[in-house]
Amino acid sequence: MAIHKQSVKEHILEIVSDAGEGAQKAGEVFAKTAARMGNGLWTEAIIPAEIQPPAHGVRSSSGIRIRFGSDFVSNGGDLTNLALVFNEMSLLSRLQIGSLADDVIVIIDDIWSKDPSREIREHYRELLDGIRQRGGRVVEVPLQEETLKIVEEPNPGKNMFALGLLGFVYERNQKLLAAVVSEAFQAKPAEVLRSNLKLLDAGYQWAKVHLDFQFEVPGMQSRKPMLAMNGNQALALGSIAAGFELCSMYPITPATSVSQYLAAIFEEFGGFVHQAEDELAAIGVALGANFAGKPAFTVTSGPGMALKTEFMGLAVMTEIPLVVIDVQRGGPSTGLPTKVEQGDLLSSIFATPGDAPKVVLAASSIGDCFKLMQTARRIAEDFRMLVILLSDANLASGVQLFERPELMLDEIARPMSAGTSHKGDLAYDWQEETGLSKRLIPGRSKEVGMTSSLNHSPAGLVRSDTESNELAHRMRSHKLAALQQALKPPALHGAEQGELLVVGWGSTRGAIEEAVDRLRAAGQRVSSLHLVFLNPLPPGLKEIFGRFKQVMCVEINYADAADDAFVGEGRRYSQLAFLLRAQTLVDVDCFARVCGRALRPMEIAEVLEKKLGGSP
Amino acid sequence: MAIHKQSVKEHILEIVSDAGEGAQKAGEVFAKTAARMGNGLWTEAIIPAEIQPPAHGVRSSSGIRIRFGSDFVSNGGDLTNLALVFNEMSLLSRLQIGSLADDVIVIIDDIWSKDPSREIREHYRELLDGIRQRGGRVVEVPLQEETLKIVEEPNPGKNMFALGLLGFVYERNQKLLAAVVSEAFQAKPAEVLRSNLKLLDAGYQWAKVHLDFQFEVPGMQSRKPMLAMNGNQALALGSIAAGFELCSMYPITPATSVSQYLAAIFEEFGGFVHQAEDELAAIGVALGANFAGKPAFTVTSGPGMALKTEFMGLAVMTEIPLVVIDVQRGGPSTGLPTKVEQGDLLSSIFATPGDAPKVVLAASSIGDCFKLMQTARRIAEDFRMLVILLSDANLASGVQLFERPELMLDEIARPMSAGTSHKGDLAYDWQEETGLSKRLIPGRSKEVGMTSSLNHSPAGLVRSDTESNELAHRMRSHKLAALQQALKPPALHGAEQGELLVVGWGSTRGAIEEAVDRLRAAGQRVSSLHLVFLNPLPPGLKEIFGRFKQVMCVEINYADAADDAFVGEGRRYSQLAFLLRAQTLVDVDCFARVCGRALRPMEIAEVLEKKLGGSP
Amino acid sequence: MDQLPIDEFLTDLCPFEKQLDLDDYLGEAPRWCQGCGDLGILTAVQKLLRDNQAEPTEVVCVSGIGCSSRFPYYLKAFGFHGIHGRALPISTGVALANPKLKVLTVMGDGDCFSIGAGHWVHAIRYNVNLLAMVLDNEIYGLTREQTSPTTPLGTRTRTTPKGAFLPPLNPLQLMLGVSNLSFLAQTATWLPQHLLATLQQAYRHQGLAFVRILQHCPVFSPQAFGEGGKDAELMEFLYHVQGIAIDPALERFGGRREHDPADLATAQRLASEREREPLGLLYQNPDLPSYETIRHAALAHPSPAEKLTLLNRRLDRLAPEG
Amino acid sequence: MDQLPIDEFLTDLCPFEKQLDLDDYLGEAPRWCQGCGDLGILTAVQKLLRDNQAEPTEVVCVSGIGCSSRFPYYLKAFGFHGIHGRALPISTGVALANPKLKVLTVMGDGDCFSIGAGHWVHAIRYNVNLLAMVLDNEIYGLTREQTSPTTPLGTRTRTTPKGAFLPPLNPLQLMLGVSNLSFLAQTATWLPQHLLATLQQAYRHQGLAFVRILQHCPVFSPQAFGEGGKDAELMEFLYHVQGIAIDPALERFGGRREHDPADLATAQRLASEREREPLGLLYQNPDLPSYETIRHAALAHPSPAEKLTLLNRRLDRLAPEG
Ligand SMILES: Cc1ncc(C[n+]2csc(CCOP(=O)(O)OP(=O)(O)O)c2C)c(N)n1
Ligand SMILES: Cc1ncc(C[n+]2csc(CCOP(=O)(O)OP(=O)(O)O)c2C)c(N)n1
Ligand code: SF4
Ligand code: SF4
Ligand SMILES: [Mg+2]
Ligand SMILES: [Mg+2]
Repeated sequence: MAIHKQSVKEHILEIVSDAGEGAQKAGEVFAKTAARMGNGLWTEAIIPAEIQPPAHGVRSSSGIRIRFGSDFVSNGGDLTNLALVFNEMSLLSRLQIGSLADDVIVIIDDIWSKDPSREIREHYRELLDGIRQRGGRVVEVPLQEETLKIVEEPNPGKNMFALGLLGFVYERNQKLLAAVVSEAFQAKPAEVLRSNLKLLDAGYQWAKVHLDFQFEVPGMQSRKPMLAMNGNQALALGSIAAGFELCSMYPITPATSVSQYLAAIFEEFGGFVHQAEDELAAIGVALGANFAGKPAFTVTSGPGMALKTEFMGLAVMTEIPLVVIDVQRGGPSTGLPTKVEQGDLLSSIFATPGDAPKVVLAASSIGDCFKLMQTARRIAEDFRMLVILLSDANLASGVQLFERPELMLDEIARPMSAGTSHKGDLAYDWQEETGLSKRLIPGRSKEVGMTSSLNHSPAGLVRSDTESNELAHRMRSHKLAALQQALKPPALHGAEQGELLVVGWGSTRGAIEEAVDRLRAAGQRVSSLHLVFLNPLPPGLKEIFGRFKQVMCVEINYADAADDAFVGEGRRYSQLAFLLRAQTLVDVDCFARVCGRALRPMEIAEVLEKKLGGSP
Repeated sequence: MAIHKQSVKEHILEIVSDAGEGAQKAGEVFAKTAARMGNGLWTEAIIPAEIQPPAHGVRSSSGIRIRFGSDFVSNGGDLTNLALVFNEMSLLSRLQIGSLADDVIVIIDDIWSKDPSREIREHYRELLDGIRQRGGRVVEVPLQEETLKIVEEPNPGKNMFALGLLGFVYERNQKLLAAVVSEAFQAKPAEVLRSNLKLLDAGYQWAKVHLDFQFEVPGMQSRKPMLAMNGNQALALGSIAAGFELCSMYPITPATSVSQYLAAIFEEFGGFVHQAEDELAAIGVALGANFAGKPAFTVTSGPGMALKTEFMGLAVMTEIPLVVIDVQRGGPSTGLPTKVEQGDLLSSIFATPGDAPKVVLAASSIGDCFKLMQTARRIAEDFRMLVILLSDANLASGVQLFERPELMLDEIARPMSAGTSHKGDLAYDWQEETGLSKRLIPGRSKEVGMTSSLNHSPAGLVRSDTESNELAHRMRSHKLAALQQALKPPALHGAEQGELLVVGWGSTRGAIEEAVDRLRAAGQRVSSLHLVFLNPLPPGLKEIFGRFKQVMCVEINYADAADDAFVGEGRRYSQLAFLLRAQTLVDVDCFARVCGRALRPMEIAEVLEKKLGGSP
Repeated sequence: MDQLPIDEFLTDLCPFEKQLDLDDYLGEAPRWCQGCGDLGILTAVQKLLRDNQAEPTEVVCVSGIGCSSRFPYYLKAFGFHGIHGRALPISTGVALANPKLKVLTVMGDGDCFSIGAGHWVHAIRYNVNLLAMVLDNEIYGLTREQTSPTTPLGTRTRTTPKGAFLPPLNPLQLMLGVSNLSFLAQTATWLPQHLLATLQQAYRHQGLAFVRILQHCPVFSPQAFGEGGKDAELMEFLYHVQGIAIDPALERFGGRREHDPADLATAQRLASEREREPLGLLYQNPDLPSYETIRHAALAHPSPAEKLTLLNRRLDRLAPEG
Repeated sequence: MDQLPIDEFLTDLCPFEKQLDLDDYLGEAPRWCQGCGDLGILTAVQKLLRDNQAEPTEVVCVSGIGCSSRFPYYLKAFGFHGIHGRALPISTGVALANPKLKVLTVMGDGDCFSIGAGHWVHAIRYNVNLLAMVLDNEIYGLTREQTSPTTPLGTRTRTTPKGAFLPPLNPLQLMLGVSNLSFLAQTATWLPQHLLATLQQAYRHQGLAFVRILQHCPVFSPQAFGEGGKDAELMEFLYHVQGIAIDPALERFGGRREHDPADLATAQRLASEREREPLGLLYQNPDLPSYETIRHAALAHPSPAEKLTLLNRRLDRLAPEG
């Protein structure tokens, strides 16, 4: 057969099956192989809400979405170019979500065309016709049939046949593919591995004979040392690199896996994971440990953040260093537990009753997840502050290939800021301007100290007079000012001035910058700014905003739409936009959606174009 | 003796003793008598942090501060004109707090001048000399000595002697005073009453012989029907007037007494108080009761609000009507449990992770506490929303004489919004624009309904797709917009335009308006605006602000001072100022203190004057 | 639903008694895993309601968060899928608001014994009238396999990859230590008749009827309870005239022991020695008044107009003249 | 402090052993009410630390919120006045962080049994090495007289002006139902020697030693415990060689009963029958490993450089080449 071979700079591939059929596994092997072949990479897990939902339904789909290319990949990208689906309901689920490109290539098991149920047969046909009508291409393959020639049970098994097939389509190094499969089945009996390798090869061979197209996706040129992992792994490993010794947690999606990664390896580093009875106890144990000199953090998501509110206030009041990670998910309340949202920015800053200054940081990439654990710990200890580090469901399970960070002996070995230890030292010996002070740590200090949730004097004793309450408030607030003064103004992506400035935070960075790059390439005067420090905000924002005609935030959270006819002057802004408006008095607009998925560069570009007044 | 008699429009009186000596009791009787004599009235309790702190210390003082006059009194006023103190440490505590006017009259028990301890004798002298040097007058009286002539134990007892003495000083109707004392000792043995009345008279007689000054404070002219009570009583009685049937709570200062007042009388109205095991359970029970059709509220203060955060998110998500009262106290954390602060505004609006639109109201007077319970319930039920009603420690224990509200049968009898009851009705049948819908109530509705903390469809079923998540968010948000559109622009106190607009909320109203009145009387172009609706904000603010050259918030919470040299561009604004800046983009300034006490008209006037650039 | 032969002629206001059958209690199609023990509990509850001819609009099923807490979606009744650990306070509110409603509270072991532990203890003490079920699979299911308080020592889970560190909490023993306990039973998902019989007795109980249901979870704790009841040595059925009737067919699932549910001390011993898991009624005190009964009994029932008068009278006392 | 005769010549780095005496444990002057039982507990704890020559900088006293929770201010040691109900999680963190510290946890009955109930149950199960004291006055003191879980039925308080609605929680009975319980004793504030002896034994225990202290509060619950121990009929001292020694002078405060603290079943019975309040050691299991021991035993102790190598190796596995 004549093979149409096409070289592309990147491709987005989805592999989707019913839960339990192994599409995810196949995808992980494919992604690992791509990384080894030098491709830039971003993968997203497709996870059903239930453990094992009933088979053959839209809400049962499980799988993976892989964007890989010849450049560094910073986000999940736009629409899917090729989807390998195990059945027509999996296909439907992806159509409903709108993830498939019009010219998508759909590879599907043709067994459903012969299904005993007429309903299924018709639905299958209908869906495939639809794909063709949109301009897509359908490739029907005997996935199950061929698999059954090799093994007795099709599940799992089909997934390896599918993987072999994709190996052919994307010209993967077959040996390498087999090697990665072997690694993946290391722990399984040799026999299992053998049949899987057989299936892999069968898929490849079948494709070679029956398929007439191939894509070449060359690897990156520069080959700096790289790592591939997801954001939760990065938080876990980053916590070790930062010298943490205790992770105190209560399980909650999508945060739990941070602690699970740690549980498997932390002890060899001298650290451990404590699963508490609830989120209040989890943060309480972390706070108590930090108080007594062991670097500890807690990790949770929205509902858990809500439960930690009172303890966060205690951390602020007692000036015990504490890092709290919030892997954000869809809210409010239980909301969308497995989906992404950037909905906890304002609650992170303002949840605690009274005035409770704290630091809020947000990771904007997998690499940030790793690195910011060190930043967070240093600030927490040097400033005796609560630091909330925001990540989200997108980063949590998105695997990215990123530059390998250099480890620093100083950080991994950093003892908890030794505190002070002279007799007579005070528990809160605030520096007059900065509010900074050194701690007294039990068992290390020569002086005892009193730590209190009540308003207190520098000696830690209860005081209820106006002066001491005003002093303590000012000292806690000045620490934020001191930190802000130490921060650099944020760097712009794009030119230093122009028509439109896009401001973002968190996991949207890659998509925003890609959209900006596209528009700039098309001649538009747009730049972007991505904030890692959300509280305090970095200095210079008002000045920067002044260099652009318009400023607009792009976020994955709720805002009343600008063109919502029903909403009057009380328009509710997206969370960062609200903050920036209050702080800079600039009329910051916003584009925000609670879409439960990553924003696509494409949709951002479209919004920006509209804001700019059409194409240039 | 020639008696110097002076007629004054108002006076501020303090009676302060060690805890347990009965100054508070004496003050309450005095205040009640004043009210009966037609005086406008505002009293503040002086409460030590411990139950029975060690005697004779600054932190042991207990007592009352009474502002009474010939006009309606809206706040605690400025400095104290006359202080009757039982010992020199009580006096010192008031000096430290800065509450005494320079020309204060101090009436003090002279027994300390003869104390065996030289230290005490000297301290006593020193303090009294200090008072005289400031321009004050000292009147030493044999409080304990005279008391012991009548009873064997001076405590309590001195307090009634002191009351009698004050009866003379303020020309109180002696019969009336005796009658109010009799009411106060109703429950006690007749003998106790008898000796107290004897002491009262003795005090009066002693004064008549030994004192050479009297003040006349005439009553008000207009005699509309009035009530005297504190804010927590008003909340309790207001809840009955609003038709509530359940108060579910966990004790916390200064909120507990709302439920204590109710506990004593609620059952006769068919309602009851449920003391739960913690704040989470307290709100959970209230939510469950509202869900099942019984109007319920919960009441707490800062730390309790923190603990209710997750449940408040659930209320928003499930659209179960719920009223939460927050009687604010000093924060953060345990903070200043018995002192006032307006520190929970931003946490009330933003604490819940994700987007959780809710209504936030604040009472600005004791009358508001009564009335807003009805407002809160109506909004909660008609809009299916969470309504947070803010009060504070000042209102909680401040007794005011205010116009008696008219009770409405409609409100007291209002059944929980009946909901819908046709077969096939949906749990969330949102109106397209307003987001409003009718509830299905178990046991009343003909159709079952599903209520879920997960994102849900109009039928209440779990949905995780983009469209349904965006729809549900929009519907919840539109309810706020719908409410905002129904609100009137707030009325100005003072002229409709001018140089400076002061914006406030909560218990500072009286003091702000009094300050504004003084400045206006002096020719300054200043007005004020007091917000009851904080979320949504009422319409028209930007337009109103535009009519003034400067806008400034006055609040009892933390802000970096405008002249704080250390703080750079990241100045942290007071809570309302922050909100108004974000919403209106007007450069709203702020004067805010965490002083743990009511702001005085005097200090506000001073700040405003400075802002206006000196006196006119 | 099997329709009565005259149904099609009648409006909703039908004066004839309409027999409710199983179909009337079917909610959404369950989305639990194949073989999940929760399915059997759902069936049992549907039968229970059918047998008692409970009107779905008068039944409120409240849950927390977890696999088990998806229960209300699958039952046709008023459902409230709440937040993790807080099903009992919500249920208490419902029962206090309207004692006529039948409240079913469904929780997981993590939900009730871990994050909900404080409410658990106090709900038992309050003794509100509701039927509380813990679907105990000795694991966190929905979050995919972390230890719960009932996870056996040494069990490998994702947060304890080298094995759980602590001996499990014994929920029966603990509950038998809470004052004002009024009803406690244990049953299991692989014993449908026993499960139904236990729920029947709990349903009839006035006060808080607590039923711990040993729940087979083939995905994350397949080995629990002797692989879901396969080991008869591990179980023991309690029998008594006041207890749960035991079908002779049950004998292959466990031993038998006579136990008087009025005997708290023996119940405590049985629970704490834990030689075998006791199945059946451990304790019942039919005489304890339930909390909402106590509270409602003290209430006056004034008419709105009377309320107005009463309140005005209260205000009079606060008037200066008063 | 009585100074050694050579103190004035020595620096802080003194090689001589310095005897710590009572003054070394005095914090701020206590601000409790006159006659408050908490005062006696403070004295007992100060003696306890003196007797054990505990270095104040190595003692951490953690509390919640309440009258009782003001304790840390009055003791010279590291103090942590936390938030209501959460003293146990904070204490657990301290003990996990540095097992060499001596952790004293002070709670009120509301603090521990009501809002802190979930942590209470789980702390006992975790069995962290700390000495936990509940100062139980059967009332909410600091907030001025609301019912606590241990308030007797019918007691008038400000939230129950017509009397408490429920029988009180029996904390001993409940704790005896928690698995992994390692030490449980009860004593009272009007029995200073017994109080001290009990704390001594608790102090020596490895694991969580829980002591409930019946606390006289003359202001809000003067009638509790037979007016603070005046009724000998209400109390019973437990004695045993392994238990708390009983001074013969105590006989006027209550009866005597032999009780082996290894015997859980009898302890349960004693606690639940509650004919008399048992004073002394109810249960002790000296063999249970404490949680921090278990956790720390599993830890490697790599040097920083080794950590770096190990972490680099972990990263290698995530490198595409790896
Ligand atoms: C406040 C909060 N914390 C944590 C979670 C995450 N979470 C959901 S279910 C669950 C535990 C599930 O275990 P279990 O209660 O035993 O129920 P099962 O799934 O086994 O039926 C957890 C920790 C949550 N949703 N909310
Ligand atoms: C979260 C929170 N809820 C409520 C309170 C108010 N509060 C302070 S102490 C206390 C109870 C005190 O009773 P108890 O624990 O028995 O201690 P006691 O004062 O009797 O020693 C309460 C409810 C609080 N400070 N924080
Ligand atoms: S994971 Fe276990 S408990 Fe959850 S649905 Fe599946 S089988 Fe049932
Ligand atoms: S109120 Fe009671 S417990 Fe509190 S200090 Fe006074 S006597 Fe002690
Ligand atoms: Mg479970
Ligand atoms: Mg107490």
